[in-house]
Amino acid sequence: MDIPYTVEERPDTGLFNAKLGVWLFLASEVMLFGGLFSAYVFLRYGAPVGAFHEWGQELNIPLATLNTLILISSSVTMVMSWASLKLNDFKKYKLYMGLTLLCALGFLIIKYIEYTAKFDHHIYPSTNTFYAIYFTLTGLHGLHIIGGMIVLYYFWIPGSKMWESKPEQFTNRIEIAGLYWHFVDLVWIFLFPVLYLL
Amino acid sequence: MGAPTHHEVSFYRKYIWSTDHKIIGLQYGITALIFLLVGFLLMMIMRWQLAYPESAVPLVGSIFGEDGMLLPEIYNSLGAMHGTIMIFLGIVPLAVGAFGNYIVPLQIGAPDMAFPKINAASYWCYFVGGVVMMSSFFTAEGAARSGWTSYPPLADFEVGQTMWLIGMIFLITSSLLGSINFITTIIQLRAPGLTWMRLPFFVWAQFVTSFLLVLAFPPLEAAAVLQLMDRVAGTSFFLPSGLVVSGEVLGVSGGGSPLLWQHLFWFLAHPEVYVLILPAMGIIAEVIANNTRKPLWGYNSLVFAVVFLGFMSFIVWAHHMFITGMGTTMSAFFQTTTMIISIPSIIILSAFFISLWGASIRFNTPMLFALAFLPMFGIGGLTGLPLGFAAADIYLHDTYYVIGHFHYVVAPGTIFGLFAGIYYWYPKITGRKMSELLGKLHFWPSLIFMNGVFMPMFIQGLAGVSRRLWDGGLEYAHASGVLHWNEFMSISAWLLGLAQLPFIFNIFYSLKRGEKVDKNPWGATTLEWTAPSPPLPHVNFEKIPEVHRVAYEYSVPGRKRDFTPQTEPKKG
Amino acid sequence: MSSGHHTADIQSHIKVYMTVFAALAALTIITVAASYMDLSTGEAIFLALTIASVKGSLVASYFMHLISERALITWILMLTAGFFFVLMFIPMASFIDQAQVG
Amino acid sequence: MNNNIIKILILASVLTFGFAGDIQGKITFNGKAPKMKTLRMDADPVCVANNEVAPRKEWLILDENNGVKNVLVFVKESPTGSLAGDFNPPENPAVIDQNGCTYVPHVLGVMVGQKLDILNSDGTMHNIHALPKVNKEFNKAMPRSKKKMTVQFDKSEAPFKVKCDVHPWMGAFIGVFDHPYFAVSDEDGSYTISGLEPGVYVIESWHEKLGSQTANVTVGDSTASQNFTFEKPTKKK
Repeated sequence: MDIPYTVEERPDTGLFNAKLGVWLFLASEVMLFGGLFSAYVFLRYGAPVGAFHEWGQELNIPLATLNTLILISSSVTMVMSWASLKLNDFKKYKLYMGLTLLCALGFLIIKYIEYTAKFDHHIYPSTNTFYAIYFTLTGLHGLHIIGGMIVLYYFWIPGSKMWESKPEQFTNRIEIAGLYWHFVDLVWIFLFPVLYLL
Repeated sequence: MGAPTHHEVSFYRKYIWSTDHKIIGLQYGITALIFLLVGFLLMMIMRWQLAYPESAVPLVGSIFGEDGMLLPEIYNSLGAMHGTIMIFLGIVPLAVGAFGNYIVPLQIGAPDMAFPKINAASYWCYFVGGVVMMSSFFTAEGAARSGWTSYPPLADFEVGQTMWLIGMIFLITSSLLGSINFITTIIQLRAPGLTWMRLPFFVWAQFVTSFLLVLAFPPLEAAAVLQLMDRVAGTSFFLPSGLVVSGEVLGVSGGGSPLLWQHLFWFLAHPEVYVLILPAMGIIAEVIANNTRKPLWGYNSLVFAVVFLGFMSFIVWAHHMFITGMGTTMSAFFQTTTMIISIPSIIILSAFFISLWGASIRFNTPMLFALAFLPMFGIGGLTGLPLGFAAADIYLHDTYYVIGHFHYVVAPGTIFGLFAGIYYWYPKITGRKMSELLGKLHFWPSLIFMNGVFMPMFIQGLAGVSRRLWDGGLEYAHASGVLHWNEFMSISAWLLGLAQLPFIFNIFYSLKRGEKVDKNPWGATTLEWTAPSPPLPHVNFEKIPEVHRVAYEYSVPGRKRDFTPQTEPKKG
Repeated sequence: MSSGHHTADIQSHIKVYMTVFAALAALTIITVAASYMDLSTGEAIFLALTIASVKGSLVASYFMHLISERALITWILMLTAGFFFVLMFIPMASFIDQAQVG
Repeated sequence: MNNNIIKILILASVLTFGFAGDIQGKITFNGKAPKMKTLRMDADPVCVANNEVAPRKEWLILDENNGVKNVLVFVKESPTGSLAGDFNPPENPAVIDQNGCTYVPHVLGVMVGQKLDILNSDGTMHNIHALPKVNKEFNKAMPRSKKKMTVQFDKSEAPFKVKCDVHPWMGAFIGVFDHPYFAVSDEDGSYTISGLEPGVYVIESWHEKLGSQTANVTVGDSTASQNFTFEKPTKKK
C-alpha cells in the first residue's frame, strides 16, 4: 500500500503532499526570517538616529544591484526549467537548470567579494549592530542559496534519471524545488533595500 | 516509499533506520522517556541541596567533588538542564514525536506519515540535539546554567551555553520537520469519509500543536542563531552598550538589547506551553470518551476552542515580561489577551468535566490518570490567572509560585495525560494490556506525591521566595517562615521517584506477561482500534478503512453494543 | 500537477514570466535610483518597502503560481502573514511603549 | 675588553661551583601616607562578626618608615633573555584565604602549574572571581561549608585581579610566573628573591595602585641589593 497523493492531487484539497509540505516549510521560513527582520527593526530603533544609515554607507550598492539582477534571472531560469519539463523538452530543462546553478554560483562569488572587501576594511560582525545583523541575515541567506544549489544540482545531474521513469513526479519535484528557490529570491528582494538602500 | 511488507529486512533497517511511523514513534517514545527520567534525576539531586543545604549529596555526591557538595554553579546547571531536558527533550518529543507519530496516522486511517524519510530525519535531528545537550555536561565549565530561558547577558559565558544553542537548533529543526509532516499528513491522508468534524479530538490537538510549532519555533531558531553569533562572532545583539559584568565594562560593541531575546524567546515559549498541554488534552479526550462510554460532550465547541487557543497563544507572550519595564498600554494589551486565552482552556476543561456527568465510569488506570488530570490541570490553570495580571505578577514574578503554577500544568497535568496515553495505547502497540495492579500502584502514590512536591511551592512563592536560589532562600529573612517546607517537598519528590518504579517495571513486565488482547480491548470507536495489534509494519491496516460516522458514538440507544466504530456503515 | 496545463497554456505562461522578469529588473533599477534621491528617512523607507513588496508579490504570484494556487495554501500563508506582522510590530510596540515611560 | 673577559671567567667559575645569589631590597613610599578608610561590611553580618576591629582598605599599607607592603617583585628578564625553563612547580600549594571577608594574602605570586588552595575561613558565602587576561577566567561560588577549593594556572601572566562578587570590597591580586623568582614585600617593605644564578637580571616591582618599576640587577656570589621608591601617581586629567 503506497502513501496516497505523492504524485496525484487529493481531490478535496487539490494538492499533492509535497506541495503542501513545501509551502508549510516556507511558512516556517517566513517566520525564521521574520524573527531576524524583527531583530533588525528592534536594533535599528534602538540605535542612535541615522546610525544604521550611516554605517550602511560602506556597503557596495552597484555589486548588490548586480546580485539582485542575477538572483532574479536565476528565478526566471528556474521557472523556465519547470515550464520546459511541462513542454516535454528535457534538453531545455537541462539548459535552464544549468543556467540557474550558474547564476547561483555567480551570486555567491559576488557575495564572497563583498565579504572580503568588508574584512579588508576591518569590518566584522562585531563592529556594530548594523554589521552584526547584516552578516547574520546575508550569511543565513547565503546558506539557503548553498542548500538550494545542492538540491538543484541533484535534480540537474544525478536525480534527473527520474524523468525517464516517473516524468510527472519529476516535474512535481522541480516545481517544489522551484518554490523554495523563488522564496530565497523573494527574501533577497527584501534584504536588498533593507540592508543596502535604507 | 511505503514499500510493501518485507520480512527479510535487517534489524538495523527495521528498528534503527526505519521510516515506519510506528517504529519512529517508538524511538521517540523510548528516547523521550529516558530523557524524562534524566531530567527527573537532576531535579532529585537539586532537591537534596534545597532540603539540606550545603551537605554532601548521598550516592552521587562524589561526582561534584571530594566533599560531595552541590555547588551553586552545578545547581544552576542542573536547574537549567532540568528545564531544557524536560521540555525540549522529554515532553515535546513524547507528546508530539511519540504519540503524534504512532497514533495520528492510525487514527486517520493512513498507511504512514506523508513523508516517511523526513519523519526519520526528524527523529535523528532530535537524537543529535539530545546528544549535544547531554555532552555539554562534560565540558570544562559544565552545561548551560542560565535557566531554560537562557536570558542574555547572563547566558553569555560558558562553552556549555554554546552547546545548548547548537543543541536547540537541532531540536528546533527536528520539531519543524516533524510538524510539517503532521500537518501534511492530517490534511492529505485522512481516510475516505473522515471529514474534519469526524476527526478524533486527539488529531485536532496534534494539528493545532503542529501549527504552533511550525510558526512559533522559527523565531526562536532565529534568536538562537543571534545568540550563537554573540558567542562565536563577537556581535552584541543582546548586549547593550557599556554593559558592566562583575565590575568590568564588557569589551563589546554594544547597541543590542536583552529584551530582544526575551521577545523572540517568549514568542516561541508561550505557544510552547500549549504545545506541551494540547496533546495531553487530546489524549484525555480519547480516554474520557472511551471510559465514560459516552460521546464527548460538546465536541464542536472543543474543536473551536482548541483552534482559538492556538490563535491566541501567539499574542500573549509578553505577560512573561511585565517586570521588564514595559509600559502600561502594552501591559494592558497583554493582560487582556491573557485573560481571553483562559476562556478556551476553561471550555475544554468544562467539556471534559461535563462528559463525566451521569456516566458509568470504568476506573481503569488510564481513566484514573485522566480523572486526576482534570483537577490538577485546573489548579495549574487557575493559579496562572494572578500571573496574567501585571499588578499581581510584579509581586509573584520569579517566585516559587510561578514554579508551582507551571509544574501543576505540566507535571500532574501533561505528564499524567501522557501516562494515561501510555496505558491506553499500550495494548495497540504490543498486543498486551499493562498490569492494572501495577498501574494503580503507580497512580495513587504519584498523585499524592505530585501534590506534596508542588502544593507547598505556592506557599513559598506567596511568601516571596525567589525561584533560582541555590540554598532555597536560606540567606533571606523573609523566607525563614516557609523554609521548613523544603524538606517536605524534597521527600515527596524522592517518593515520587520511587512511585515511578512500578511503571518502569510494568512496561517490561507486561511486554511478556500482560493480558493478551485482540484489536479493540477497550471497546473504542476510533480507527486505530480497527488495525491489528500491533498494526502491520508500514501499512498499518489490512485495507484502508472507510469512515461513516463521527468519532465518539458510545452508548447510542437502541444499538446492540455500547460503541459503534467509525468504520461501521450507516444502515439505510 | 493538474492535467489542466496544456502546451498553449504553458506558452502563454512563459510570456508572463518574461514580462515579470522585465518588471522586476525595472523595479530593481528604480529602487536603487530612488535611494540616491534626497528623500526623508520615512519617505525612503516607505518607497523602498513598497517597491520591494510589489516585487515580492510578483515573484510569489507568478513564479510561485500563488495567484492560481489552491485556497488551502492561501489560508496557510495568510495565517503566517498575520503572525509575521505580530512578530514584527508587537515587540516594537512594547519597546516604544517602554521608552515613553522611561 | 679585559673586564669582560674577567666577568666571563668569574661567571663561569661561579656557574661551575653552582653558587646562587639573592636579591634583597626594600620598597618605600615617598610622600604623605593617605588614610585607608574603614571597610563597611554591614551588608553581611557574618563579615562584621568575623573581625574584631573593622578592617581598612588595603590598597596602600605602610609601616612607620613608609615601607610598602604587598609589592610583588619578580624577575622579568634573565641574562639569556628568557627565564622559561625546566622549573617544576613546587609541591606545596600556594594558599589564599578568605578570612574576615578580606583576602589573605592580598597580593600573591604563584607558579605555572602550582596548586593554589582557596580557603574559606568565613562562615559565609564567598564567590571567587578571577579576572585574568591570558589564563582562563573563573568564577566559583564558595558556600560557607565549602572550606577549600583548588585551582591552578596554565600560563604565566602579569598580576590580575581576583574579586568576590558577593562582597564588592574584597579584592586580591595574583601574578603567575613560569619561574620561582618572585616575592611579595612584607610589613616593613622588604623582600628577598633567592636562588638566582649570577648574571644581570631585569626585575620589576609591581604595586596595584602605584604602578610598576624595573631595574637592572647584577647578581654575583653575594647578595645583590635593589631598593625601589614609589610615589603617589600624579592624577591624570
